[in-house]
Amino acid sequence: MTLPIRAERRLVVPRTVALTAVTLSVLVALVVIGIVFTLAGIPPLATYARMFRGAFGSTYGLSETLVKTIPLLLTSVGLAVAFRALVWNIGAEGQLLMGATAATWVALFLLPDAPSWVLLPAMFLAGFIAGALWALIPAFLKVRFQTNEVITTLMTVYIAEEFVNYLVYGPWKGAAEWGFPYTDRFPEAAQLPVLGATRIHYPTLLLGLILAALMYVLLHHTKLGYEIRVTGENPLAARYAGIDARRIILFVMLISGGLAGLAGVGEVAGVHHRLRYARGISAGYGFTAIIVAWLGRLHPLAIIVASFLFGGLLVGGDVLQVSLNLPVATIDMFNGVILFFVIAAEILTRYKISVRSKEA
Amino acid sequence: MTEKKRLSRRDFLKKAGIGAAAVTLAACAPQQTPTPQPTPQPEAKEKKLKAAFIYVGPIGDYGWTHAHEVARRYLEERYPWLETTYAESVPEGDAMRFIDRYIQEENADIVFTTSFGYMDDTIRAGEKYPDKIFFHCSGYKRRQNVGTYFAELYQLFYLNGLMAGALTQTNKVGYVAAHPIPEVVRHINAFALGVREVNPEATIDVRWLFSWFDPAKAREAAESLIATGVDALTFTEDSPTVIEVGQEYTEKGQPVYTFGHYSPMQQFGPDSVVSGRLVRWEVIYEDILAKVYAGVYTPENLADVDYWWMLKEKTVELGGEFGVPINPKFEDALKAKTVNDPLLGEISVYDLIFERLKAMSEPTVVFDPFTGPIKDQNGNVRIPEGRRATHDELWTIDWFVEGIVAEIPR
Amino acid sequence: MDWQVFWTAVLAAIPAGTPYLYATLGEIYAERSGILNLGVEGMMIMGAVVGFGVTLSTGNPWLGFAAAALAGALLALIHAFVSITLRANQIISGLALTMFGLGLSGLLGRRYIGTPLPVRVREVPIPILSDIPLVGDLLFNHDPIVYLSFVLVPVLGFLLFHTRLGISIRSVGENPATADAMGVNVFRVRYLCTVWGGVLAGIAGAYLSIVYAPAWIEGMTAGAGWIAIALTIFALWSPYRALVGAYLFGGVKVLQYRLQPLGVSPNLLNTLPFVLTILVLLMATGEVRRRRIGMPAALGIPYSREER
Amino acid sequence: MGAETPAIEMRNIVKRFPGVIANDHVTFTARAGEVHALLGENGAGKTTLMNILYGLYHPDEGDIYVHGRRVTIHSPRDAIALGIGMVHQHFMLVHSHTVAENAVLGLAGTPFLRPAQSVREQIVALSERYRWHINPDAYIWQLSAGEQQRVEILKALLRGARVLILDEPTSMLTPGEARQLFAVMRQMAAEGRTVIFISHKLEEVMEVSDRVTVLRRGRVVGTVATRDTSPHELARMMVGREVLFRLEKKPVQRGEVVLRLEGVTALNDLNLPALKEVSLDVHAGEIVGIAGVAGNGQKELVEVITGLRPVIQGRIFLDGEEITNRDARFIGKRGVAHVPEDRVHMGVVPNLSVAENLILKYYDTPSFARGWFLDLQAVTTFAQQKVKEYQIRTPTVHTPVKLLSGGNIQRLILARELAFQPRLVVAAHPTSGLDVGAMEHVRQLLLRQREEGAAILLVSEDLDEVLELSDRVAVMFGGRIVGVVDASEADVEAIGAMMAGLNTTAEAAA
Repeated sequence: MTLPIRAERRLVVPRTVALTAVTLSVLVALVVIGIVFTLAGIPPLATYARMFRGAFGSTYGLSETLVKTIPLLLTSVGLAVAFRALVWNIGAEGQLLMGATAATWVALFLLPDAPSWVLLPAMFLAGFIAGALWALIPAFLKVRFQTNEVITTLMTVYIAEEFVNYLVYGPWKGAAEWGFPYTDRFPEAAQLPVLGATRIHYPTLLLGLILAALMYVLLHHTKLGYEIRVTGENPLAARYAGIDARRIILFVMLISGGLAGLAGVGEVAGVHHRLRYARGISAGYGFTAIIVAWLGRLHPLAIIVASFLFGGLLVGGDVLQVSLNLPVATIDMFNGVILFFVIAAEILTRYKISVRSKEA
Repeated sequence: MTEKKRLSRRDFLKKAGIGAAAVTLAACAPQQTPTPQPTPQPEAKEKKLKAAFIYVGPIGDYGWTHAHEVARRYLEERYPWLETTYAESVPEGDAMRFIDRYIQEENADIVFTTSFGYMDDTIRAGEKYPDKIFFHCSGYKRRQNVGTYFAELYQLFYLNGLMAGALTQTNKVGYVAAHPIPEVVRHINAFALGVREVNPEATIDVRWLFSWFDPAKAREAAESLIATGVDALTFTEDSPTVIEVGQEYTEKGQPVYTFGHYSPMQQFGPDSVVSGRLVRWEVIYEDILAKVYAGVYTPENLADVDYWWMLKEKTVELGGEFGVPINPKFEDALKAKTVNDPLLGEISVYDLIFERLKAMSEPTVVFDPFTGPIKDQNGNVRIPEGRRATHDELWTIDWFVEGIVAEIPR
Repeated sequence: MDWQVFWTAVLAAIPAGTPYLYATLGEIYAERSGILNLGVEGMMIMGAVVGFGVTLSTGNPWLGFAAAALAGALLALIHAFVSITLRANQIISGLALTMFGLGLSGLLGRRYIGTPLPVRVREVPIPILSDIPLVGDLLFNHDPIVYLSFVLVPVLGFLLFHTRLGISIRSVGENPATADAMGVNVFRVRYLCTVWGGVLAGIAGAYLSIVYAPAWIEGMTAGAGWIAIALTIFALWSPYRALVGAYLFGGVKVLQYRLQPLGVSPNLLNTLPFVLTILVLLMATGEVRRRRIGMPAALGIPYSREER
Repeated sequence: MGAETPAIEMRNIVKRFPGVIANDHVTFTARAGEVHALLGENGAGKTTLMNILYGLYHPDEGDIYVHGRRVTIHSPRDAIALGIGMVHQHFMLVHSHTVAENAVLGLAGTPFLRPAQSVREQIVALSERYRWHINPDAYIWQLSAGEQQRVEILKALLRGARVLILDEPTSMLTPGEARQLFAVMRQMAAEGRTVIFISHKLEEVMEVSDRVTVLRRGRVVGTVATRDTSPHELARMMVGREVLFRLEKKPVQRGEVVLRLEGVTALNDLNLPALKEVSLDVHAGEIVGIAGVAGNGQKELVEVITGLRPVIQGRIFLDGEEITNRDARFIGKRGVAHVPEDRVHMGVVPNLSVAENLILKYYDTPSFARGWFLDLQAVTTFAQQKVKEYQIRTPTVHTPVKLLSGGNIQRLILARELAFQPRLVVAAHPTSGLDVGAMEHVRQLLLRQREEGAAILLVSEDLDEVLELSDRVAVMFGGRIVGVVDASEADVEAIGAMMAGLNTTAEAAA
């Protein structure tokens, strides 16, 4: 017996279908989570309504959503470039932390007395370099020894976390912190300005938007971007065309690591104003950014929207904690389920589903 | 803390009609604190008070956060006028966001922030919302609408140390420690002081977990200590794992003596748990909330309100279970071991423990473990003879006393 | 480090490595059939929370393990559906599975945090054999789950290399088109292996929460699932080598605390398993390249009959 | 069994793939005890039809009868149960397994434990019956193509195949091996089995089959008894016109040496020597064809010249400049065009547009790049021009290449590779799988390059094509060039012998 449904392969997925599919998949994901919620005794609709209001329904909520958008945007735009080249950088979380660490080093140890206009750019530069270098370690291993970068990048996350912890418990423990695991507070000059009474450190937000646009130009209007896309879509053809895949791997890892590093700078210079233990600096932005990049279909401009939505989801997660006393890990579940449906929808959009009129 | 501030606080206490108690033996309590008073019974009012709690860990960690949560539930039962809410596992960098949400969206009147790492955010919140009340647990910064509070355990660690020192056969005592922060260092030191007082031969070894709550790590750390010959163990970690390890070894015929931490843990190791440390946060919360509700505490007068409550205030209690200061299984062993105390003469460790407990529980605390001379690991005298360590010294302690063979990671 | 300390570390390495062993054996089967499942961490953590919850409510740890195996299997089924039936990207699907597992386990587990288990799974010394010096402690004084793993390794090794099912599994992972043409149901074999991988990952997680910790803690797997994936490569997809790798990692884990007295920063010691994972991967990758064996040729590539 | 109950009957089979109808109401009948050839050009739908019979594809419409009984074949397992076996053009073998392990794969009735042991004796027995020499414990990767094919047939026989489908079985064989195979096919037909034999080669169809069914563009042209027909008639049925197209090959003055290989040695993907001290010259205005059974080093030869595979010994020169172990880009920039064997997986990037694919080799040249940026306008203009010039059928130049048919993809690759007057064209199997029109077009393009003075190295499995296009033919066997002959004087028998490694006495390389 066959179902009276036929699936025909589509060769081109129209943009509207793709958009509908992404939207639908997020909605279906919400329905599925709603079922889980119902089973767990949590009213789903009221919960979603509260989450939505919490994230987008007030100036406060919106501003917090933007605060979360910043690291997601920077990180996921970088990851999109790597993923486009079929390089699986799963280690953005660690690269972000290394960026934060380098910025802290500049702010507290290298140029503590420099004026803001020197210090802040120096911090961003250092953060970019540190994130990029950290990403280049697995990139180098991949290029030189063909190790699987999924595992190595992930391992570098754990190593970076322990390294940050080592610093804040050890050599960088703040003199004014009574032995607690934080560095001293950054000098005023090392703190990013914020928008009004919010916590939006707008220079980083602008940087993210500019970089998203730049990455768009890079991917679609430059030779290098062309090489990245060829390598990602068909590595064999890249080899055939004489594109040096190793150079591409190194480059996209450098970019994705560097951008994650910038996100880390934003967090310490814009939000925390000090370095603290790893889990305190980043609430898993590096991992959430993977989904954001995928939701944005690896397109830098679409990722801007996706970052904002996921920023909202994270803030909505606060509502879960604050108003419903749910564990913060619940948000991971949202991430996982949404990701499942997004990739499933991506496959399904390749088929045109129609009801068969008659059984042959 | 300056003299002027002290006075002003006393003034405040008088004005508040509570009356100054016999507090100020300058060198006695490490820090003067609001004295426990009969809690003012607020008359029935229409107005409700909404209190929000921000926790750093999960509410069921069986340790720190769990203990606060037990207190929160107790109070919500107790006071019909009180409404509470909480957020668990809030990263230390994120407290401000949650405070904002509680004040702006949930209309909380008072916010308790229960981790040291929330300190700066709590102060900033105080500035941002000057008409709200904040209490920060374990910090040292205050302002007119931000008070601080802490239930301190070092006296109990010292008493547990006396027991461990008396019971160890190998003269090796172990400590599984969460994070190398002053609070934990202070507790290790207090424990070591107790051990060495009854057993100057004993050494104290430490393993650092870098986690407040991780049973798997705690197990590995405990087993690694036992492997080096340790047979008495205590810990700062929010699970009963170390006790379970001790119970397993004891059952296998290799006795390991353990001490419960924060919650009643004797049930996890009936043959291994000698005693432990218990905390009653509700004592502090009750006092604070009632005073807030009665209008005693206002957003203007908290700059000097610092609770640093211990045995005397009955905020902490000795034992592996409430009401059982020492597991009866070990009473005989503790009674059999005697020491020579300069003041009390030849005395069994069992009696010594209760002498000390009494001395530390009396309204005037006549004994403190951190009384000089106390040497550090290198033999340098850190606290000279006859002097008690001050509150600030204990708050910032970053050195180990003599007898500890481990290092503080730097 | 004296002999006693060293020997106890060796003994402790076996239970510490057991979760790695189960998870790695499962991933070996999934990968041998051509399915890369990066969701091991998610399946383990779900196994941990479900195993703990069922043990708590029934008082029977074996029911707990059974439920954990089922939970792992159900999660693996999601991955199987997405990557086998829908032929989606297996890397992303696996990541999604890990996130989903971490999240759902947090939600399910919130009521278990800090709750002690009423029952314990204890060592069952095997009479006579456990009295043999050294060997007795090493091999015959463990809990039943460890014994089961001692049995599973040769059984799974034999099954993979010397049985009809094993030939089908390896063929599906090497050359699914061929296996299909020879009448092997590629989809069924891949589903079977992926789900079996989930079963073992679930047991691995439950071992942590029921036997090793024993407690429920959010995120208690702490990267063990990822280490299992690296160990799969280290093992060159052989159950026998998995045993070596798992105990090696178990040893490194327990060694962290035994090395602390040497004055090395505990944070830096904590990085040991992760650094070692990278080194192991380097070694294994080199070996795979040199010997051109091991890695299933169709690993991670979706199979579609009409797209060959 | 009634003489008129056909072993296999397929009625009105329709199979659609995106954009094409592979089988358009095909009806096909095969009897027991016959060798039935299924003849047709590449892409005529022969293999699709047989894959349906073998359960690999499901027909969109139509019925299948086996020994008169209507059946639904969901999978190869069903087909095997019905006594149908198939040997694919690309062998369905697991290379890392032994012969016996491959034989028991999916074989019903073998014991669960150590199943490979149970079939060893049967393998030895079958091997003796057909005078094969197969060691059941040998690994597949150790066997030659001919031996692998025997393993495939053996597998089908072990499964009790009464109907055996052979998909282009001679394409990987030397002429001698092919004759041995034909003998086995006749033997099996004599045993009462049905042998269905897919081919596009007239001679072998005439030689071995009893009946022939001809397919063209997805439809059946007709079924005839071999003895009642002629190659001429079959050719007309196949291509749909009276005479085969004859290429007009103008005489061209042979120019200077463009490509020179001196003792080149290289390894294959398994790190085994695949090219052994190969020396060869290709001159301007000359087509040198490489003949040989697949897997004798042709692929590696192409790859060392185009910079895709390292040379471990020896030197390669282009126009006198050494290009040994230079990368593909360096070599491409010096005018080496490469028409790759695997055109979809290597020659194009399916998800990128026609225009983007057309600049794959040139995106960083001044024609299309301004500093770091691509000149998208120039790219589009170039693409539009090439689409027109090479008659690439595509909606727009921005259409993804994956939407194009095989012939159009090959036109696109040629359009790109030949765009800038290459010095050397390395064409690997440039016409395989193309329809007749596209095939002619490609051949003409190659001849035109020759006339324009390019040197051309042509690798093809189609010996006729090699002989027809080339000026000289080099025969490869076992990683060596075993002989170079002038195409006009070539003796097919002698070349066949060289391909089989039997005779290396032909004149030495020029």
